Amino acid sequence: MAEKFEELARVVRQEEIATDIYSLWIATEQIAAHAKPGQFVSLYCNEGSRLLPRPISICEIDRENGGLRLVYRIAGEGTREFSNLCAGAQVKVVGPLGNGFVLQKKRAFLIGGGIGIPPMLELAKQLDCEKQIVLGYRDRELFLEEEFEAYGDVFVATEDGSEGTKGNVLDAIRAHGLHADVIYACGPAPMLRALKEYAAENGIECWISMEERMACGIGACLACVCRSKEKDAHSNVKNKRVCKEGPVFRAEEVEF
Amino acid sequence: MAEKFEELARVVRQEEIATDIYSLWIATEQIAAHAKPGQFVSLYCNEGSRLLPRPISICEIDRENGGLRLVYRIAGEGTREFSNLCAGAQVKVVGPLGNGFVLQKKRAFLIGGGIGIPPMLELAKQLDCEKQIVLGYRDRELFLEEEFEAYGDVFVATEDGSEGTKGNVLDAIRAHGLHADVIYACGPAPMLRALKEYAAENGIECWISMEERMACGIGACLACVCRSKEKDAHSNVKNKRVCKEGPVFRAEEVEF
Amino acid sequence: MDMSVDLCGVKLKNPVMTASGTFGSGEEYSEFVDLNRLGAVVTKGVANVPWEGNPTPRVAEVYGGMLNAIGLQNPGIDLFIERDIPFLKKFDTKIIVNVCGHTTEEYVEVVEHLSDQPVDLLEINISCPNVKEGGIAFGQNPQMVEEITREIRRHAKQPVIMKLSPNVTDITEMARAAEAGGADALSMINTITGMKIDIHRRCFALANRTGGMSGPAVHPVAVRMVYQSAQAVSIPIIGMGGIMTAEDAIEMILAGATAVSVGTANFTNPRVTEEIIDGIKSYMERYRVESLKELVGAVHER
Amino acid sequence: MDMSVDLCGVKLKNPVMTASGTFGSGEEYSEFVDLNRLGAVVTKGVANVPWEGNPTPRVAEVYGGMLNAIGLQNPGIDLFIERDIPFLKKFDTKIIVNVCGHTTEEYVEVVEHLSDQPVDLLEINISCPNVKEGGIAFGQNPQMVEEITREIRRHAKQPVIMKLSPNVTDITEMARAAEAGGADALSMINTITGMKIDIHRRCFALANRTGGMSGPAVHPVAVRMVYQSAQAVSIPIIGMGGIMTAEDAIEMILAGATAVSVGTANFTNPRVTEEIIDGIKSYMERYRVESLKELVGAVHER
Repeated sequence: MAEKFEELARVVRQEEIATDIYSLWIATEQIAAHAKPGQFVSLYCNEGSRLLPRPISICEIDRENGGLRLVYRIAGEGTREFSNLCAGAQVKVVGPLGNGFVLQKKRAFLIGGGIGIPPMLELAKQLDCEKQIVLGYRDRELFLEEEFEAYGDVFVATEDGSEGTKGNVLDAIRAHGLHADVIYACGPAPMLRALKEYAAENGIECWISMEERMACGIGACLACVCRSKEKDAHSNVKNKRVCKEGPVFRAEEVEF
Repeated sequence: MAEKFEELARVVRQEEIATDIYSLWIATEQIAAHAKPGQFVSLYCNEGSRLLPRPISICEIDRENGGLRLVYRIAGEGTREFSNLCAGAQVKVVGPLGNGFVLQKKRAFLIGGGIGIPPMLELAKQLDCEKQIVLGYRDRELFLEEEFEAYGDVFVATEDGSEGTKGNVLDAIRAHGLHADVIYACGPAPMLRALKEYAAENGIECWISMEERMACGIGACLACVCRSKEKDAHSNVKNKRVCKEGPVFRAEEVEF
Repeated sequence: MDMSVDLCGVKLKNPVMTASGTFGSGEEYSEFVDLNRLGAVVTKGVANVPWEGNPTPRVAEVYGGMLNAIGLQNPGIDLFIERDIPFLKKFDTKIIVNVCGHTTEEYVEVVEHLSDQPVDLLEINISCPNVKEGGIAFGQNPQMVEEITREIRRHAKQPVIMKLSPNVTDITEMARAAEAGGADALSMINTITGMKIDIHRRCFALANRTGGMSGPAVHPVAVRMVYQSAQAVSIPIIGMGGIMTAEDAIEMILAGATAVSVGTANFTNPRVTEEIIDGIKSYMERYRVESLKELVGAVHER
Repeated sequence: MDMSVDLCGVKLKNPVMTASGTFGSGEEYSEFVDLNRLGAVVTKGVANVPWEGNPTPRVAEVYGGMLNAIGLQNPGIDLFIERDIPFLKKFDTKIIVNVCGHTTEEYVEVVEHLSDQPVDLLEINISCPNVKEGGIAFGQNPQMVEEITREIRRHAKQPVIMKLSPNVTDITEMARAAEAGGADALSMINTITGMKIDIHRRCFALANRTGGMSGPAVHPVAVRMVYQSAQAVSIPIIGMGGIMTAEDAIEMILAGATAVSVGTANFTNPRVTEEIIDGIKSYMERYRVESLKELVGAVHER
């Protein structure tokens, strides 16, 4: 069993990198040392009216300094609270959580959509293969995209066509005539659904990172399940825990 | 009707002046300018799990600078939150609330017991008469007592006899053979009860500041009533609102 | 953009009212809030004669809420008519008088006293958990709810809102009973019975032992009951229970409330009613809602 | 100083247990908590066959609490006996298995499967608000509570704890019915039915529309119901509902609970159960309480 740690992490720095999207570096004792790309952490609010942790994907890992970078969007009052954390502040964090991506040496698509982009950055850093990085945004207000350039060829799609290919990530793949042998993806359900179909049609291995409302974050409460094609060994029904068996699944093993 | 103000006050400074007893200076726009001795303010928590304001008596008023001094004891999580307020922080405050003391020019006892001592300080400053200030503490850990010395003769009683007269404020009055024509008092109910009786026996005018659990703090919710001897004009029953008709009452008009 | 709502033929300029017992008759809060802006002021409950209420402590704070056991202290209907109604008449808002009693006769007596008064609606409190007779005893039994509603309806000159208790197994049973008795509208929820114990003194925090819980802690229960009741009856519902923000008010309206009452939030922020009105307006602007009525009960499946 | 309590003849080393459904079968939390320190582990509800539970979203946060509508997803009693009980047997704590079903027969089937298992007590969930059949339907009618209790009691080899719903007009009626049916103990409260609406999408926050509310928001209701029930029955009560701190646990015990279960607080702080045990110990030291049993029901008038 992968070890999990509960820590009071120190905020190293935080900045807003796009409208309502924040980049937060925290210093941890143990979590960074054990984290893998595709895993997430639970961040806890200080405000007592908000009791549940917020699952936030890991964007970058600085093992040497125990640093974790979390890039998240303000989606409610909890993430708004986090966005006010200043350097030196403390924040309770539990992690690393979930399974993370399995790194392979195949020509890869790294595909992120919206706030699904951040976890692909650490993956891009750690993957040792030919990487084509496809990022989908709503509009020209891009974020993180320059940071990916060091790790592979970056292709951008925007919904409004104001930057890169107009359309979604698959439109960008087709427009540039890209090909790969494995897909790693994180993003909204419609994007993942389209990629699952694309991968099946093209016979490509496809790994997707799922999202679901969570409570405990560690596999105990059964809140964040997704439907699975086969009966899951732990649940004994066709449900898998996103926080424990996931968040990364083989596209063909989950139904959504 | 006395005007009330809702403000986001700035914390000027705060210090712990005895175990769990804090002295907090806040800068207000309007409240200090309108406050009178014996009135109180409602202080609001930032933490969302605590919804009700805390009524805190006014210890000193600095009209020129809009300053208010609040001296309070940590009695729960709300006051503990206040005790962590640092210079520059903001705190929501509504006031001034309640009636305050009626200042008279008679030889006076100013009597404070425990956390009932602070409101007597501003009264001591503003009262223009011969003042005998009698302060009751639990033990030798006195607070504010030196600050009273500029305004009158100060007599101390401690429950354990470690400082001043052993016993309560009436023991101190008797030990020193003190006499006065009017009593202003704030403190625990047993002390007020004893003073009411003492005043009646000696035919002295006696004003006491009452305490009761409050919700709204402005007279709307009828939580903080005390029993009155006569039917109250507002309530139409034998109940008076501590936050509105009080907190200062003639001892003989209330029953407790 | 139209924020007005129709409540039993009475047009409120907006759906925001005050919850009975938290706002007196408006005088104290008029120092913080422009009463002219409110959809209606719902007064503290008034009985046929003055009531002294319960011993103190009458309130205690709990996590995300409070308990109260005021015990319906009130000055009686005569002084109320002489003083409180004339005060409220000075403002351009609707007046809803909350009525309490120990017996059907006492409720009827108050309602009859109010028949010639400039009062827009009556809210009948059959759900106070803090008095020994009357109050909640009426509100937990559907037969009694129906009978008392019918009797009050028979004597009332103004539309009658029955205020229901959440301390029941099935709120829809009570809602249907009130509707069957002729209620013109329902309001819900009154407080949920709770208790707090001082662990250091090992005693009850309230002199009354139990008290009624209010505040954001009860909001999800209120939303659920408003939704269930809106599915069960066709008369309008006034939603209340832990509304702290415009978002909370809109949630209640989407669940099926025609109007909302704001209670405990006044204690946390004396200007909150006006802020909620402004917030609802912003929401309507943001989502281009022409009329507030479009939002009533507009919740749908995911 | 003695923190132990006797629950139906089973000696718990301290009164702190886990609330069913929040702690799985302990495996996940064993990374944060030393299960050997707990008075007991109460497992997630288990049925005669695997249940898939409800669609997602299954949880939503509310002010000072949360709503859940998991729908009692569970792996079924066979895998549970094969995997979960052996896991728990590795620890020096008591094992309480929570049992759910759609029908009396299903409950009985699980209870019979457990009869030869190393299980200390059974907790029977007749109060889940999130399943269509069984669950709460049993828990809101005193006749049904009594009957199902009697039937389960007849088949059970371990002491039977009946877990009651707070979504009732009178909790003491249900408590008395369970006692009359032969329950060895009661646990309360299960969750209070609530609803949350997403005002931006104007849809229900939960796929199930309603969910069970838990967390500190419900604590005063739980304390009240434990107190009322402790006055009404003579069997022990396990108190739960929003216990976040040792102070909350002590409040519940003073109200009349022999033991307490900690639920939602685990989500806020995975180590909370141990912290509560430590906090109770500190309280007992501070007030020189020789035996925890002295505190049970020790609340008194002011």
